[in-house]
Amino acid sequence: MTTRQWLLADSPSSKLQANLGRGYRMMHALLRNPLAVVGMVILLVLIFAAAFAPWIAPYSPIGQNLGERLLPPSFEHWMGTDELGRDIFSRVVYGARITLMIVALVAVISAPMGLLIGAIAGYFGGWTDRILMGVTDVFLSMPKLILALAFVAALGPGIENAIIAIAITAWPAYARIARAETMTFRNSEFISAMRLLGASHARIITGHVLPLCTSSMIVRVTLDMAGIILTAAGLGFLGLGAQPPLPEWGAMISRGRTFILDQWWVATMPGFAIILVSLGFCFLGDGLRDVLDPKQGGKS
Amino acid sequence: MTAISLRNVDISYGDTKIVHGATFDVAEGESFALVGESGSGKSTILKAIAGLAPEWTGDIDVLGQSRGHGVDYRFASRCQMVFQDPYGSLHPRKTVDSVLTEPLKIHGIGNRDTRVKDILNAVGLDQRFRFRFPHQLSGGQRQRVAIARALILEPRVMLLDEPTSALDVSVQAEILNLLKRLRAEQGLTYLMVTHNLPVVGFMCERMAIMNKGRIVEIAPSTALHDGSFGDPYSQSLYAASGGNPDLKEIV
Amino acid sequence: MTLLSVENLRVSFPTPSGPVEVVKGLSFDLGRERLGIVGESGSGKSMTGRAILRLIRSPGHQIADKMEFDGIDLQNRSERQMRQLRGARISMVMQDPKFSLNPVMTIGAQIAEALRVHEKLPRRAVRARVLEMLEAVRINDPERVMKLYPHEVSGGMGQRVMIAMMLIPQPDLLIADEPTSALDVSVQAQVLDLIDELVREKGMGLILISHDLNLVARYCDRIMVMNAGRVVETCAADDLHKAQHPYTQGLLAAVPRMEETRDELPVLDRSQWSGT
Amino acid sequence: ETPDDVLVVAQNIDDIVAIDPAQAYEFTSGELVTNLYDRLVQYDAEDTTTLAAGLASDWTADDEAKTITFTLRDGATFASGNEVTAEDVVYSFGRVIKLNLTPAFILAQLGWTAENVDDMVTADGNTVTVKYEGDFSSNFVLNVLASRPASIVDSKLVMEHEVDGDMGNAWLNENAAGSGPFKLDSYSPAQMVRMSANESYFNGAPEIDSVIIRHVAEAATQQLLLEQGDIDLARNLTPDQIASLDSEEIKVETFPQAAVHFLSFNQKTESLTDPAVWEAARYLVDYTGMTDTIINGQMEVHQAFWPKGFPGSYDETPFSYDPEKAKEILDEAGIETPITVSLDVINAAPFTDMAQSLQASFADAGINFEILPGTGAQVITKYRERTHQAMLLYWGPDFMDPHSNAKAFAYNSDNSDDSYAATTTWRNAWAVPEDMNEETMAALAEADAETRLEMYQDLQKKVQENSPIVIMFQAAYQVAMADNVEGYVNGATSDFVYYRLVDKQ
Amino acid sequence: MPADAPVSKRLQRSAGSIGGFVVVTLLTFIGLLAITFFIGRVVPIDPVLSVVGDRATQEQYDAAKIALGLDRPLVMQFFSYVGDVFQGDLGRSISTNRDVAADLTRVFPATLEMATLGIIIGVGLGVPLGVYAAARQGSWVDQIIRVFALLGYSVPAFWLGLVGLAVFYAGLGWVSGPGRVDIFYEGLVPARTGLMLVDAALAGDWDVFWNALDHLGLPAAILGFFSLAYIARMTRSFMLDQLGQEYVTTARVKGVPEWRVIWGHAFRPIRVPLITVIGLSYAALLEGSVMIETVFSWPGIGNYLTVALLNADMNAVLGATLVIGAVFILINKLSDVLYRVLDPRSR
Ligand SMILES: Nc1ncnc2c1ncn2[C@@H]1O[C@H](COP(=O)(O)OP(=O)(O)OP(=O)(O)O)[C@@H](O)[C@H]1O
Ligand SMILES: Nc1ncnc2c1ncn2[C@@H]1O[C@H](COP(=O)(O)OP(=O)(O)OP(=O)(O)O)[C@@H](O)[C@H]1O
Ligand SMILES: [Mg+2]
Ligand SMILES: [Mg+2]
Repeated sequence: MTTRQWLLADSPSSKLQANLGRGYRMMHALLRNPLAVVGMVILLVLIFAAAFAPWIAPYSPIGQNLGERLLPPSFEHWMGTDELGRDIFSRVVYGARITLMIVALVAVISAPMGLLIGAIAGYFGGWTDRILMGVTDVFLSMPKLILALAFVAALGPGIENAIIAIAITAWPAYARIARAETMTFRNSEFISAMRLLGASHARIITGHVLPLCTSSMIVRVTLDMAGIILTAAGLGFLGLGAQPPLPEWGAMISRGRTFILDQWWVATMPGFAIILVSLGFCFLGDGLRDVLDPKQGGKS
Repeated sequence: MTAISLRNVDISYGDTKIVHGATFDVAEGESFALVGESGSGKSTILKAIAGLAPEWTGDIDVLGQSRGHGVDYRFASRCQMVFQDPYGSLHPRKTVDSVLTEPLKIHGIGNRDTRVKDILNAVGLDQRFRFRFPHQLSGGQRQRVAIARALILEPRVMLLDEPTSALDVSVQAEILNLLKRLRAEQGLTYLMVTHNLPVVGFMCERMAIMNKGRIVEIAPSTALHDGSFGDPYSQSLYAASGGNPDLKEIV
Repeated sequence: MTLLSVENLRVSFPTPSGPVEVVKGLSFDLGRERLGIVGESGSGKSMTGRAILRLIRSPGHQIADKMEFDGIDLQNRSERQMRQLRGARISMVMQDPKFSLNPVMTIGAQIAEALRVHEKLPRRAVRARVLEMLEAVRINDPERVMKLYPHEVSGGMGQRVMIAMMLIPQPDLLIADEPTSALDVSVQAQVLDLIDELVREKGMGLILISHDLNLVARYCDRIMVMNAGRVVETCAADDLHKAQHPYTQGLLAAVPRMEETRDELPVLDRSQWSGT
Repeated sequence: ETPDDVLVVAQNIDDIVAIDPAQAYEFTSGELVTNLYDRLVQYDAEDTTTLAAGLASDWTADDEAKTITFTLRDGATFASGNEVTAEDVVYSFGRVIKLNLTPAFILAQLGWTAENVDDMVTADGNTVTVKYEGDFSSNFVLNVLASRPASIVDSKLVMEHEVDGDMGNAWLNENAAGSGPFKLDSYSPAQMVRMSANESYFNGAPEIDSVIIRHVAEAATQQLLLEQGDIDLARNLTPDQIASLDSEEIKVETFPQAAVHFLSFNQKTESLTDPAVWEAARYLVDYTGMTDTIINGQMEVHQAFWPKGFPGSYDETPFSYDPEKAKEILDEAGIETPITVSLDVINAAPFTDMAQSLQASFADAGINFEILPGTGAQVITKYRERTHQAMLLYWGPDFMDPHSNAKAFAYNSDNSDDSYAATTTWRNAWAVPEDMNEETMAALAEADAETRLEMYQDLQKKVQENSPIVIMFQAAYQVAMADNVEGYVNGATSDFVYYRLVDKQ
Repeated sequence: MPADAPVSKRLQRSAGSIGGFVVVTLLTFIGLLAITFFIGRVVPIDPVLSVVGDRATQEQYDAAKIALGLDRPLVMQFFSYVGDVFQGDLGRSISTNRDVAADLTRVFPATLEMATLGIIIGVGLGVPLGVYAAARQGSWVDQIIRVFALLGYSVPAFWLGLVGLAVFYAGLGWVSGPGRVDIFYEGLVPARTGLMLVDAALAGDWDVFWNALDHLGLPAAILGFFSLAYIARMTRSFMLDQLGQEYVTTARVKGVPEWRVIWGHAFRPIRVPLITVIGLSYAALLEGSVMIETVFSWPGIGNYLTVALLNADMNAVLGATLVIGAVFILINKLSDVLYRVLDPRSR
């Protein structure tokens, strides 16, 4: 029996096989979706760049050489150099690490936070719901970038604080989604059945409600990653993101924007990096939606 | 001893009262049917007994113990329920195995592997279904899983809410046979909701006929043979359900 | 005279493990008569109905050696030409009224639309026809119901609305897919009587899809029993209880009776057939 | 294309908080005040380095009696048409002191208080007598009276708009009541300022009919506008933008500025207290590397606190980038490296670039900076609380007298936490040696102009040699403008920006 | 609610729901204020310094601090602020020295105008594109629309703004540059609504009108692109959902022409969720145009808020947040109302 057959077995013989089989089927479906594949390739490149930055980057990301500033793209400097004579390509490569960190941390902080709050609100309903959603609405109705700005200002500069700030602004949307989703099945019979079996609320929420919300959450988070990268870039643009000389893409654009007319590459290269990675996430998210969430995406 | 006893039970959702003064007893080991039109409050009564419809007044006793208004942990091992919709009553992301082990985990019961195997045998599901997800099962198979889930805690009373109405006749027959066999083997008490009178004839000893939230009549299932119902509503239900000489000859 | 003639109809859907045929080489002829299609759930009844209208949805695919309606070759008609046929000459009562009616259009508008796409009629006349049709399907107070939205009517009313909508352009062939499953037993009879009347008076052809053997037996001339995409048996309605095929017999026997005395209901031995 | 009689300027003006001369303390508001108001004596557009007659046609100083008597010019009128009178002068000075808003301290140096100001400044016909208290020369006093808060406002007009005893403060923040070469047509914050020529200006009406200053925050946008000919003057271009301007129709003018840029070490940070660290730091700045590149044209190397080109400046630049020497110094003193400290910097070009350059060059000698960029307000907040470690900042004199900077860089009589002083020394917790404190005060009191300047040079030398303040650069200001713009004058501070002589051919 | 319920009871209920709505909205507002307020107070920027500048003496500093009321406990400050707000007093801005309310009536219309044109562009193009993509699911047109829409998610706004200016203004000269109108048109028409287009039209000054439109075009188009991205994407996904429904087949069975199936049947039910989507992206445009405002020197609320925040100008920050929050809540409620009008199921 080939691995493929084992994975696709109609009657798996263990939990592991069942779950792997499910994963395999999804992967398979994902791989047949051209956009999703493009997205995955982009993200793999990002991860690769982040992991092997020191080997890929031809120069140090922070090594200045004032004599070679603002050089246009050339064979030595693929993306040119910036105002301090640093190699932009190397900075973009190292910047992948920061971007990846932002993306990962925000996903780790705000998605679970929103998920939990939304699930609790949707599951219990009544006053719990009203209070939690009230808080969510308050956060939601605040201008996002401003909220992030305020938090960064309050916490002090630095990429970690920027990440926390973005995470704080990102959760309410997830809470809304998780709540809406929870509401659709809070009265469903499998939840009633669990209650009748004596399961506690905590057990039902963590064991039964959350797993059902996660797939649409994963889709949403992937799609939002573009927005998160852009928010981080926006903080950088307004000067409150990463501390110099960290090669954060948004800060790079921000610094390069005064050169946009004459040394276009300084702002444009990191701009392309942002667009590419954001697109990668979007493509993947779109593909994931088709795979994980067929009720939303039609049956393609 | 009575397994289930309702005295003057009124049930409401918010402002609207759905069930008015329901009173009946189900003896231990008996199979009792609740029949009536759609929307007459049959499921609501089951939910009240199970603790899923907490707004009620009156007395409900199960196995001699009076019921509280919510779901309760110990009650779980005495009384279980099977729902109408086999597609909605299983968690779409859980394998059969985890559906069946979870109640055991909740109640801290050991020896799970054997128990799951046994219960799958009991409901007539092959072991190869054990690690499938619900979408890999047919409606009948799902309903078997739901029944297995209800039985795994070895309850003595089962509440069955239209367990076969979503299934087609051939599968319905299988499930009905299974339920009947299980009752015989394990000495279970059934309280079963249905709107299908022939099913009552097959499964139950007695029935309560409901109309617009009230029990209009309690009759033995032998009444189905001759249509000897007292209440006019019961009679019309009987007639419309094919208890009608014209239709009989076809089958 | 044959109204519809189908030969070797196949409907397939692609799945991760290759295409799956859900209708496997179906052939039948239909005159101006009443044909019942029975079979368990998933046996391909609805797909057959849709295939006749060429409405199998996109990943799905249908082919047939021949599909002719009243001398018209359905297979080679363009989508536009098919549209002229649909509704006007062949129409189909969809299975589940809950999902088959547009939730944000009034019932009156939906029925009127069916008429309007095929006939140019003044507003008043349309309205009159709609009212008339609603009355015909035994809806009380049609004036009010016309203004209601699908969620405001019960499942049974929805089914009658669906029937009205499909009958209003006076088609030559009506495919009725479980038209009365949500109806109370008593209303069921009335509605089917209405359809019956049309068949008799106007010579309409009827394909009645159901899994209720009793019902089909009562209202049809001929019965086609399907299992797993294939016809297992065709017989005259009156001879249903004499059906030869074990599958048909199994289906018949599995229905509990009012004066049930059996301890166990006979079940289908599925191993005898391929499929589910 | 802009019309011939209108000058359109693109500038970032969102720093403006107040335009009332008694409150205005920002760069841009200083420019407005200069163009809208006059003072008794003032530096004027024709020569921004000599004190000239303003609303006073002449004056006599009596150093003994600590009194200066001014005679007002005849026929000077406010934009409202009211004549400028001695009472307006008395009112204006008293108003600043009584309102006691930020710039009030400049006038308060003269020993004026809300209680005594009415006695210290008195009117008599068309003369005004100004008395002062304190050990300083009348030259210093004249410089103070040429400063921004000493602008003369139209007392009648202002009093008409007084609300709740605010002496017209609220009204003057939206309007102007001066006698300057321009009158204010409209001002909307962070949007635009419109001024039109005062035809009856005593020194001759401006060449141009009106000036429109438009708020454009983005430098790149300013450049675009200028290149498209939609503006005549771009005020906030970066050196690199300036370098890349190649249009035939655009010219660039450079104006030396009085502001000095420095790196300072907070003495509350243990690792930064050793004078060897201070000295090493002076060799770790890549002075010319920066002035040749990132701040090319925007700053030049200058290592003393009083700017070059002004009397009393000390123009020696003994230090240059020499990491080896710095390491030697640190080794000799037995300083343990690496030292890691934070470096606060205003989050804008070119400061962040400068900070990164410092970061790189200091790292050579084992001094590691962690750069903390912040908004101006944020950095200042920290600075005032003395919670920073290293700081990259600049200082512009409040008025054009060396004392203004000597007090900030060479004087700190009480270094305790609760005796706040807005000086570079106190804010870096540097307890200035007693002899320097004394010398600063002595210089202030010195009557002989020549000796006085020598004393200031000596002070500068001392600060240059041994202080936790590394003065690196003196600013210059580059303004790009359409080729046909002539006569734009930009003096050493924002108080000296004049549109009066601008002409477009 | 049954139609035959006693009138008094119905009135009572709707009164209850209006009351409930007011209470909830009020609480949301106060929550909004509280969060903004407390964030503002922990920001390590000293508002007093923003007022008095960095050279002020200790006495001036102390006097200003008392004048601003910053010497009182935080909670007291908050309550007196909320008290003032309820009396319609948003306080004075530190950074512009004017009443916040006056500032807001100046800056908010600027943003409103830009965002409104943006959303019109976004809806006008996004909805048809989304519908078209869904109708052609899987075709190359669909793929192109999808990629185009996803680009809108991925491009940094400020970058696009700068590039747009460089290309369309500096390069091609197709549009006017930054700012709301050419400098010489500024102040020509009386500010009645604050919306330049409307004011110009009211004054009958069509030169100003066209000039303002010329200035508005590019930034609004860029904002429009971002909302288009979201709207087209959501439209496509909603449409796919509907096109998969049985009733669409029903319509086809009736012989309804394809365009009618799409616009007359499938599109109808999605109007409701679309309105929510549009409302949300409108709100997002209103609050999220900071970058575009910066690049285009647009004197809008985003810019105002940012500058205020960076100066710890809390009255201005709170006032602006309040306005944006109010708009958000308003849009939310409005889409609720439209929801009720358009979706019979919610009545
Ligand atoms: N959660 C609920 N909230 C309010 N009303 C409810 C709720 N659930 C059920 N009802 C109402 O209670 C009445 C009785 O419902 P119930 O489900 O008990 O009917 P039933 O007899 O089981 O009908 P069916 O045969 O259709 O299942 C119905 O009118 C229904 O609309
Ligand atoms: N889009 C699809 N992709 C794959 N298989 C499908 C699809 N649609 C329908 N099928 C399969 O086609 C088969 C026939 O379906 P059909 O709807 O014709 O059954 P039916 O006989 O009408 O059943 P019921 O009585 O439940 O209505 C079923 O097995 C179903 O699973
Ligand atoms: Mg029920
Ligand atoms: Mg079907």
